[in-house]
Amino acid sequence: MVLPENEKTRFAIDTEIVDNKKILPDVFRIRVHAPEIAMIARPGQFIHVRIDSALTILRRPLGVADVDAKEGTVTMFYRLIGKGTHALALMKKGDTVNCLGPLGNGFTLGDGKSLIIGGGMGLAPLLFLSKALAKRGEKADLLLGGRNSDEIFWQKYFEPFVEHIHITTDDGSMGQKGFTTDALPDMLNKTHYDTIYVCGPDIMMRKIYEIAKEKGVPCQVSLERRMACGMGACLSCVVDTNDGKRKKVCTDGPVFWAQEVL
Amino acid sequence: MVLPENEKTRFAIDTEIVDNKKILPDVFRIRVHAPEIAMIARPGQFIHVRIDSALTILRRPLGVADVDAKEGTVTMFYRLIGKGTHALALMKKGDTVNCLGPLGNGFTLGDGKSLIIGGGMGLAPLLFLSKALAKRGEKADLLLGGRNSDEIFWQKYFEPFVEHIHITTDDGSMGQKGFTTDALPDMLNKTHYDTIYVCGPDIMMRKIYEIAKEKGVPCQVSLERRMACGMGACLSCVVDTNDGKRKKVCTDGPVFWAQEVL
Amino acid sequence: MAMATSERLRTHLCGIDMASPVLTASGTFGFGEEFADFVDLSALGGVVVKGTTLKPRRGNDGVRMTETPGGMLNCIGLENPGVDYFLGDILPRISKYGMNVIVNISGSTTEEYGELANMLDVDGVAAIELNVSCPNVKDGGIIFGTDAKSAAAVVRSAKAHTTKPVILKLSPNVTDIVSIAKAAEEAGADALSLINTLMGMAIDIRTWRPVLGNVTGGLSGPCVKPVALRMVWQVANAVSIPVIGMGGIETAEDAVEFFLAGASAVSIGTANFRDPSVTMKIISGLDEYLKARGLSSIHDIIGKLKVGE
Amino acid sequence: MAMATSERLRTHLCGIDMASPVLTASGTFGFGEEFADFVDLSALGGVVVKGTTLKPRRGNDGVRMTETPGGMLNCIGLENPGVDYFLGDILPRISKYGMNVIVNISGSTTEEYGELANMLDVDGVAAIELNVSCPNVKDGGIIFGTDAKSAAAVVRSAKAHTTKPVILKLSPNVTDIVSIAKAAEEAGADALSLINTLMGMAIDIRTWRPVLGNVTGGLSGPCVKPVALRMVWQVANAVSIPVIGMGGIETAEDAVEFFLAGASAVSIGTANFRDPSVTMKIISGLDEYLKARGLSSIHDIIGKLKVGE
Ligand SMILES: Cc1cc2nc3c(=O)[nH]c(=O)nc-3n(C[C@H](O)[C@H](O)[C@H](O)COP(=O)(O)OP(=O)(O)OC[C@H]3O[C@@H](n4cnc5c(N)ncnc54)[C@H](O)[C@@H]3O)c2cc1C
Ligand SMILES: Cc1cc2nc3c(=O)[nH]c(=O)nc-3n(C[C@H](O)[C@H](O)[C@H](O)COP(=O)(O)OP(=O)(O)OC[C@H]3O[C@@H](n4cnc5c(N)ncnc54)[C@H](O)[C@@H]3O)c2cc1C
Ligand SMILES: Cc1cc2nc3c(=O)[nH]c(=O)nc-3n(C[C@H](O)[C@H](O)[C@H](O)COP(=O)(O)O)c2cc1C
Ligand SMILES: Cc1cc2nc3c(=O)[nH]c(=O)nc-3n(C[C@H](O)[C@H](O)[C@H](O)COP(=O)(O)O)c2cc1C
Ligand code: FES
Ligand code: FES
Repeated sequence: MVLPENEKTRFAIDTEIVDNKKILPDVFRIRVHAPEIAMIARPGQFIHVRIDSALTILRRPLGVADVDAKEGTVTMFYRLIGKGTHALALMKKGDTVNCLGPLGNGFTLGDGKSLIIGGGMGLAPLLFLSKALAKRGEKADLLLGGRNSDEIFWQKYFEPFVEHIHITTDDGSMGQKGFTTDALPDMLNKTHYDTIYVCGPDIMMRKIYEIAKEKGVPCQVSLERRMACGMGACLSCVVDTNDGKRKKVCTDGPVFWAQEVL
Repeated sequence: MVLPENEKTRFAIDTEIVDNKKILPDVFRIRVHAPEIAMIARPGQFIHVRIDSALTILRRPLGVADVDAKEGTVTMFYRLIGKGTHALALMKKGDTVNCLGPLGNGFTLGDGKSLIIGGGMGLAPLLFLSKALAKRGEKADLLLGGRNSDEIFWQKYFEPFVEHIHITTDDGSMGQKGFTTDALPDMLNKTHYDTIYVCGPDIMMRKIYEIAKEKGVPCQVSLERRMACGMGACLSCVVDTNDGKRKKVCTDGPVFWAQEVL
Repeated sequence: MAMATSERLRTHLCGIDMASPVLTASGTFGFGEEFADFVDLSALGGVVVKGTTLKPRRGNDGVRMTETPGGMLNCIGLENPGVDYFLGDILPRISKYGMNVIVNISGSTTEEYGELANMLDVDGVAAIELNVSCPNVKDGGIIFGTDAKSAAAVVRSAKAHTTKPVILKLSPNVTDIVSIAKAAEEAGADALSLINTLMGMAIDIRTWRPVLGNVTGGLSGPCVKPVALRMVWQVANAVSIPVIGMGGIETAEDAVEFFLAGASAVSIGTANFRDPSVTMKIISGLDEYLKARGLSSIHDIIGKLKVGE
Repeated sequence: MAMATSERLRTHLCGIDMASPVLTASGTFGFGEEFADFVDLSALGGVVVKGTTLKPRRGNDGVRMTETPGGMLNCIGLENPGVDYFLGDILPRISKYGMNVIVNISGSTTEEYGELANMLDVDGVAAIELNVSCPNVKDGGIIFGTDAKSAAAVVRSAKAHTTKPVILKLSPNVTDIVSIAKAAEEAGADALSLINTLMGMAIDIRTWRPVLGNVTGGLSGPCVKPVALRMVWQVANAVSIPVIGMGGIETAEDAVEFFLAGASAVSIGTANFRDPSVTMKIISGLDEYLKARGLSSIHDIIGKLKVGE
């Protein structure tokens, strides 16, 4: 049996880089021309990027931060970590990267009022989510955290799509001093949220979930694991589920209901 | 004991590419800024080039085709063969390659009238040689061979430095039809040469040597072997000598008196 | 993507009719269905599914994969849903793809290999591959794979309990792979596959801890190709049963090296992660290689390495 | 280039005073002098010179080297001018560099190792390394390196004939490297070095011939690092004599992994071809690594890998 083209849900395509911009000293935003992917990608999904100019064997997973279905572009943000991301940062408009995607399940978009919580590069997939929620009719609130004001550049991207933006920094250089988890209880007391969406460091997601659980607000989290195939075939990326089993972050996730995996 | 800087005979330096030009569909000329090397390189020596953008472990040896001691540049010609040379061809003015050199012994410049014989990329080191011979006072003659006229682009580079240029092509599309070895006997009958310098395919060098030996003309040949270190340390590159021993092409050569190795 | 099958590539391997001599390696290609967007599964010689055990297994904890120069280390540790689930749920589901399903099995005892072989003696299973070389679990067979006698015992146990062809997968972590290969042939193995992963390790110099949850892991990818090719050549020269060669194959050219060394088929593992349709490119590249040389069959190159003179 | 020596890196290895725990691997660094333009030879822990035999050897014919993904294959085959020439001509010449000269030796019999060890028991030789693992010559010792008993016999033979420290160099092409290491320790080896090259192969698909003149060759370079590191860790945990770790080390970070795994010193081979002054960079990188962590000695990281909890 051979899958007809129109039943395909994933593509591996050579894409042209539309732009690849330094946002912070160690954070870049890249846009690639990938119409097949832009057409069908959903918030929470990711792209497995092959960076041939790096001496890498494996692809690198990056969350979809935005798509423009008309232009056929997909936007991603990445932080410089190791050789893959450093090599990607050297690539220029017009260069080619092979993109495999869209991969993963994506967020389950609920009705009612949503709170989006992100830390670090976790904000990238949440940007696409905020846009989708806004399109559905009700803008979400955003709680975003970082170490200091230098790290906080996300507001301008989120502004069109969210209602309130609440910022925390570890050192108080911007917004409320402290962690997102310090700000959360108060926000939950003030506003009724139907769903919380979180992406960030494991420890942050765990604490957010604890607070949300207490208040009875359902919570979706987006996990990160090292991934080889990205398509559910190699079992590199599993997470323990609370029923004692294991799931694949690449295909069963990266988005899970918090109670399942935290 | 530590070698003082001024006693060094070899350097490993990051060099900037001055230009990197396509000469033929599969032949490039590259110039790099390497003043330390340009200052001391002699004809017949080579550079061991590290091409970091290729996924290569080892350097690639390329003959010195010219130097400009004032500008501090070194010129090399290369044919596209495998991943190293293909990656080098993609590099642009301003990019960096690490050059290790000058390596090897170089030609022994004799007095009197010289004949230079080259095939294919063997012409590259001979270009530098022709210039040196001209500087010493007596221009050499050049016999150059190729498969067809498309392959013959060397004349304009040699013209300033040699007296007569004799061309052979396998298909007769330029110069005399046949091999350099077909043209040689006649040339040796007509002109007295004190030394013959050859660089080209092994089989050509062998035949040239046979003819030269008959006429009693001493002959230097420049050999090619796969090289790892290029500095006499790994023994990857040995050649059988006629006294039953082995020599290293990278340090004892690449230039040998033909009777020693053919 | 429907591949035009080429008569040049059609082959038989211990009785299995194969559209091409290109298989996918256990543990790297799931159950095949994961790659249906990118691969015409019926154009493959077969899909060797993930290592299957009697009971479901959770595999190893912690980080399971890390990249290395020219390769990767994994310590998945045989996570799988168990043979019952495979037979009840997965096999019926994947049968629609028209591919040869070869089941890679691991046991903790010789008897378990027999039991598994027996349970898998069903329609829809083309052959059974005995994994006696998983370096990532203590009871996953590595003991059987590094000793000729135990390897032979496992083969006999499997052969006694199934009518399917039995393939023994050899470990490269041995002094003398040829003696194990010969013992397996004598014990009745229908084919041999090699290599499994080389045992390796990586350390995080910030935390002073092993990168992998299981401390050590199995090395695969292009970096192991020279070792794999050498072993395939040694083994193919020593046995008369067919050899399935694998280890670092990324291109049709790589595959040709394995055929020349004596492999009757090749298996593709890690390369699927880089390019999910790499097997299709290898198949068409092989066909072109043969065509360009006027050869009518892949058999014209198998074992044709010229040594000497 | 004169390197500032650092007290953090000064060490002793089986009685040899070393300016740093960074050596160069046999066969990749000639006799040291070839690198004098690029390396302060006295800043190294030692230079392990090319495999030396009783009689001069011509080595293998044909192509001796080829690149592979992340590494290279070589089949030099122990070409060397013989021990007499080494003692008479080379050793006096290189003594001016003030480096520890460790002589790597190969014999075809147990007795030959003893004879060589005896001849090399002279001033200017810091230690003797027994190469029982050269995969590239039939009589070059690989038989001794793949069997615990023979390895022990070679060690005993060498120890009986020299007062110099004796290092046994282990082959990675074995099922159980730990048993060989232990046998060597018991036989009196002063240190162990590992790994030698992995046996591999490459085929030219245009000519259908092996790329290398000797058909197979030894694999080295970054691609082998995970295997080398795993073996160093296994061996260092099993013996109490010092271990010299090598295999694919290119950077100070790579070297730190080997120290954490239990190596008392490291040796640099293939990386010298890419960057002739790589050893100097590794030495200063190691010093910086220690300094950044407030550590006063390389010994503070040796064997400090944390496993478990
Ligand atoms: C589903 C998913 C979505 C992601 N989205 C983003 C994003 O939008 N923006 C962003 O900056 N980062 C994102 N990451 C993390 C990103 O994949 C890693 O930072 C990146 O792979 C590091 O590669 P490197 O070559 O620079 O680093 P190296 O250290 O050289 O990587 C070595 C290996 O470790 C793996 N690795 C290292 N760090 C991580 C990590 N945190 N997660 C998974 N694998 C890792 C790499 O894949 C590679 O195999 C995401 C990860 C996952 C799993
Ligand atoms: C002393 C010397 C001088 C040379 N000068 C020139 C020159 O001026 N211009 C030029 O075009 N070429 C020259 N060559 C040949 C050139 O080095 C090779 O063409 C080049 O290394 C091929 O590299 P690659 O990565 O493109 O090919 P690959 O096929 O990818 O190379 C793979 C391996 O084979 C080796 N190799 C392949 N072909 C050769 C060869 N002919 N000689 C030596 N090693 C080889 C490479 O070094 C490498 O290790 C010279 C060779 C030597 C030894
Ligand atoms: C992630 C991963 C999981 C693997 N799981 C198995 C397995 O379950 N059973 C098995 O026999 N081999 C397993 N292998 C080994 C491969 O089947 C193959 O033998 C090896 O990876 C070498 O081939 P390659 O270099 O093409 O990947 C696994 C390899 C990888 C990379
Ligand atoms: C060209 C070459 C020649 C070698 N010759 C010898 C030798 O004579 N004796 C020996 O014990 N090891 C020899 N080796 C093995 C190295 O000493 C070292 O063990 C191996 O290359 C692994 O280290 P590396 O990856 O850093 O190169 C040689 C390696 C290479 C690459
Ligand atoms: S990355 Fe392969 S299963 Fe998830
Ligand atoms: S290339 Fe190493 S000795 Fe010549």
